[in-house]
Amino acid sequence: MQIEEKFEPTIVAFCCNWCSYAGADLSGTNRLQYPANVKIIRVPCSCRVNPMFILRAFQRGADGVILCGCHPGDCHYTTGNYYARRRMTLLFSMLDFLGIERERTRLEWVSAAEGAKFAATMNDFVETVTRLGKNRRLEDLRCNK
Amino acid sequence: MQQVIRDKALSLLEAGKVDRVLAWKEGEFFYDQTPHVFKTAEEINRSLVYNGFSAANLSKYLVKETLKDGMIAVFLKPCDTYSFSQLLKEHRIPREKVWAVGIPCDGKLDIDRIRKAGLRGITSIREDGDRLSVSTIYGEKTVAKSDALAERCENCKSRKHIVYDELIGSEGEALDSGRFDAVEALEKMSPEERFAFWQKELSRCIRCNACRNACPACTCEKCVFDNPASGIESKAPASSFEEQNFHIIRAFHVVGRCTDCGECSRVCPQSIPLHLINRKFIKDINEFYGTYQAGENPDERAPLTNFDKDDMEPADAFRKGE
Amino acid sequence: MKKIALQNLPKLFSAISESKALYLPVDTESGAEFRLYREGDTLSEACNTNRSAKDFFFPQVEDMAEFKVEGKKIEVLDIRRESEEFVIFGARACDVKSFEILDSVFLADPVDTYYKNRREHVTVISLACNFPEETCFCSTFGIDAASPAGDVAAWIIDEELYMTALTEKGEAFLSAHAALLSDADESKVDKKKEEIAEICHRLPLQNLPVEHFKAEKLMEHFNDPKWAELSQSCIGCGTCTFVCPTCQCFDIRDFDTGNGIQRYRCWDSCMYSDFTQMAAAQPRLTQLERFRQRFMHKLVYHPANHEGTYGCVGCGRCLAKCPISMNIAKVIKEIGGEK
Amino acid sequence: MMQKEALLPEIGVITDIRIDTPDVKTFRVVTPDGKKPFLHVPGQCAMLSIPGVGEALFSITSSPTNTEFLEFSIKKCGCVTSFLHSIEPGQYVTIRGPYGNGFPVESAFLGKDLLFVAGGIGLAPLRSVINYCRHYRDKYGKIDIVYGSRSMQDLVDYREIIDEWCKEEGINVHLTIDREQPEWSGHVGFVPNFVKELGFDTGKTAVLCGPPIMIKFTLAGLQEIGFQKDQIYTTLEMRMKCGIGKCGRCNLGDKFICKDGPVFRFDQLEELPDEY
Repeated sequence: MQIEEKFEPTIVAFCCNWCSYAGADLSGTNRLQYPANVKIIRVPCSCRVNPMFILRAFQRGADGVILCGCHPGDCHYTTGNYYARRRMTLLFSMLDFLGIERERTRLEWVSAAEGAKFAATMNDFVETVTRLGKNRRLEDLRCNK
Repeated sequence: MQQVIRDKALSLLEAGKVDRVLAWKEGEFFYDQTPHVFKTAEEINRSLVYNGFSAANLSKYLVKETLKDGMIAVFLKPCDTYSFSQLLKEHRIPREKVWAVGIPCDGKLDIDRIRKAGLRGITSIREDGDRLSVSTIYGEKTVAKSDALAERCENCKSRKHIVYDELIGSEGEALDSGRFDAVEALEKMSPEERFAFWQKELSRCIRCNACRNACPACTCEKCVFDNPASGIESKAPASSFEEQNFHIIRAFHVVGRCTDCGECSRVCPQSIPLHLINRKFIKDINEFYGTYQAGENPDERAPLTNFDKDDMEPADAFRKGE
Repeated sequence: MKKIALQNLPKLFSAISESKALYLPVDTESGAEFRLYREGDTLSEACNTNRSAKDFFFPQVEDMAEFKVEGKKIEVLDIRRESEEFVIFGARACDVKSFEILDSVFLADPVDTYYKNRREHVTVISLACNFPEETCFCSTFGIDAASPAGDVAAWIIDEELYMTALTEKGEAFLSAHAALLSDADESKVDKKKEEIAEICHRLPLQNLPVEHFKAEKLMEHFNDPKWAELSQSCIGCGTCTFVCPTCQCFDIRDFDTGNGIQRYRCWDSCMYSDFTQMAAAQPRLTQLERFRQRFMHKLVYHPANHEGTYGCVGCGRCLAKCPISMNIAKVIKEIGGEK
Repeated sequence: MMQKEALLPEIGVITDIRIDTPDVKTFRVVTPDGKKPFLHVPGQCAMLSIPGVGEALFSITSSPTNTEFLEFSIKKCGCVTSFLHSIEPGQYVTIRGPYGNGFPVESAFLGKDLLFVAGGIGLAPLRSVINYCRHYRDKYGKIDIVYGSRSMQDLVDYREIIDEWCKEEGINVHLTIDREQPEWSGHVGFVPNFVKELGFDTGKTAVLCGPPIMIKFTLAGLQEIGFQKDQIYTTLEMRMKCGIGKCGRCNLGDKFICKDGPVFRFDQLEELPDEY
């Protein structure tokens, strides 16, 4: 008999160095649990994230990609997250247009003080993506061997 | 109209106002015109053409041509002036080196649509009012002009010339086109259907780069897809991901700069409706951040180099669609 | 000579596809394309498919080898597999001729085994062109649209398909499906050939002047001042090279899959600026040189190396597909021609 | 079992890396069981690759008379070469070859007085043929070597030149550098002028290799002092992917540099487009 393995998604979280990355740190020091599926990539600002980063993450096996930045108005570089918000809004909408499940992408604002929010967001996102199953629509078969 | 344009080109050249004239050159058949830089009156009288198949948008050639010495005259259809204006805005063309002549356009024809109507061996085409008389190896046929119109012209967004030095004919108006209808139809589908649709379309891509190289907004000196150091340079559609990646990123790079001139779909040898991807971005921008037409207003900030503190969140954008 | 009623073709197709993979041109929304036969598919009447038939032997992307890298050590894995037997049904005379040109490159010593592997496992059923297009100029290169080469040549006449074997493989093919075929005489086919020849005679581009493209005139043609004018509006895309049945340039690249390196080859185009780009130099700096290379290669260099066989078969795909309608027919007429 | 595929490479191991100049290193390559990967003719090339980084063509700098290993002198220049410069001995690479025609050492060169003119890394392909001629000394006449570089530090194989070539009878080595240096007592000046100053006997067969500008002026200089084009050889380089005349990029007229070259005589080159 074959035992069905529980699907464990791979989640890539791009975290702004000044807030969400510290938020992730805080959730760790506060011993708040969030799944190990989340791989954090630290970026200097949410605005640093190029649409290509998101696509590449999917290509390389991510099942969901989340971008975390400072709350609007709190950007370390004053306006970076405003630009990031526009870009991601358009990109996510385009991915949806091409038929890629919209739940696989997310943008969240997490400050350095919001350790709990970080953990909660990640828990929720992992759960959502687990429900969706493996990313099949934006995968690169060559990377699956 | 062809004679009027020839005369205009000749007079500009003879008066010494310009040194070269950028227009369309006659081909072997009626429909296969090549963009060409005319340097002599003799050349203009022999082979400058303007008719229903003078479809190529000439504005991108100005980027290269204005690097050379001297003035160049260019003939621009209404939609071409949007591209021209956008290129001026991006400082890709020095305005003082170009003499832009606006010319009227009542829609360009698509030879593929005529072929699809079952006409083979087309050797010449004559425009007779709203009908086309087509000579083929297998006899004479007629086609309604409206059945041969290019998609972008069926859904023409504007007959207005944005920038010009002089205008031939009278000024048109921006039109209320149904250009977003096809995008809306896709939006109404389920994600599964949309995915299947794009798989079918994009899997035909042969990565010939015609869309990129013809696009008046794609004027980077070195494209990210040609740069090995970018890490995403892949020359071939080696996997379905590569196809998606190329077209998403290419469209994203021209967000807010794409004037919806439709060259990408016109030149695609595999007839992929690439304009739908660009139009989706345009439609989203209009809905999320207010109506914006690239190329229309040289002083306006582009949507991606601008922001509003109360912009919507990606999640709200999805909700809005429902 | 054998024949089969067109209405019975589906039976023949099913019979072929039982033992071998069958590919045939099928009409799609975007034009005719070769594809694997599925129940219900019908043979397209289009003169040409969008993509050429070179894909069968020289696909756009092909994996060549894999490498396992561990520290300083590397292991090479040969991933070649014997190709399955397959049938191409309905290739036109020009495409069939292109196989010969590709052979002269890929089967020349040292043999390209990736190509040879597929080439050896194919049976080609060619189909005469009943309705040549205005873009066709195969007769320029001595190709007869009415008598295509291949293993079996076929003609559609009235409501019947006539077939004759040209090779042993072709004989085997016809005898394997003998139950569905009946004997036929050649008179109708001869008449059809005349008909097609008459149409070809009326084609606007038939018999372009190519005789002067000789090795002796290599430098003369190379230095022709007309190249500048011809190439000036070329946008440097790869459309002509990718739809061309004889363009065979390729690139070899590595892809890091995350658990090994995949070495693949893919079509490349001499029209691209990075084609000859080296770390320290670029011998073909402008589009003029790249444009000239493509046509010089087809019209002068290739024949100089292959007993006068031109690297073009006159299928007309580039005429129909070029974004700016600059093409080999215009080049032939301009370079060294009477104009 | 399928037929052997020319494009499938073999494994090579880098056993020794010698630093020649600030930007040139010489790599010694053997098979994993310590043998020489293949036999070659002076002037031929081989494809070296690091999977994931790229593949590139290099001329073999060791002489065919060396039975133990192959050597490649490589200047740090692009992607593959930069990676090669970063590795340590013991690194595996992939290797395939040999490719190209090589120098006519067993035909046109026999019995001739030879003049080698090299600039910078251009010595790499010539080192193979020079050492071959030294090995079969009695087959060839007098040997003259003119070699120049930007500076003393940029002279590739300096030790071998001083310790071996200079001391051998019948070999005249003429070194030059572009700009004066305090520790340099030899000639200063560019190679083409130096060749003209030295004024060689026009009965010699000349071989040029170096940057295009050096080749151009040295060729003119040699012709000025009476050399004919059919006495002068050079070796070309061009971007290559396959090495066997199929991928199309090193096509030059009706020739493929990888197959019909890289060694050409100047009277042959005259009949080819100058896209190299």
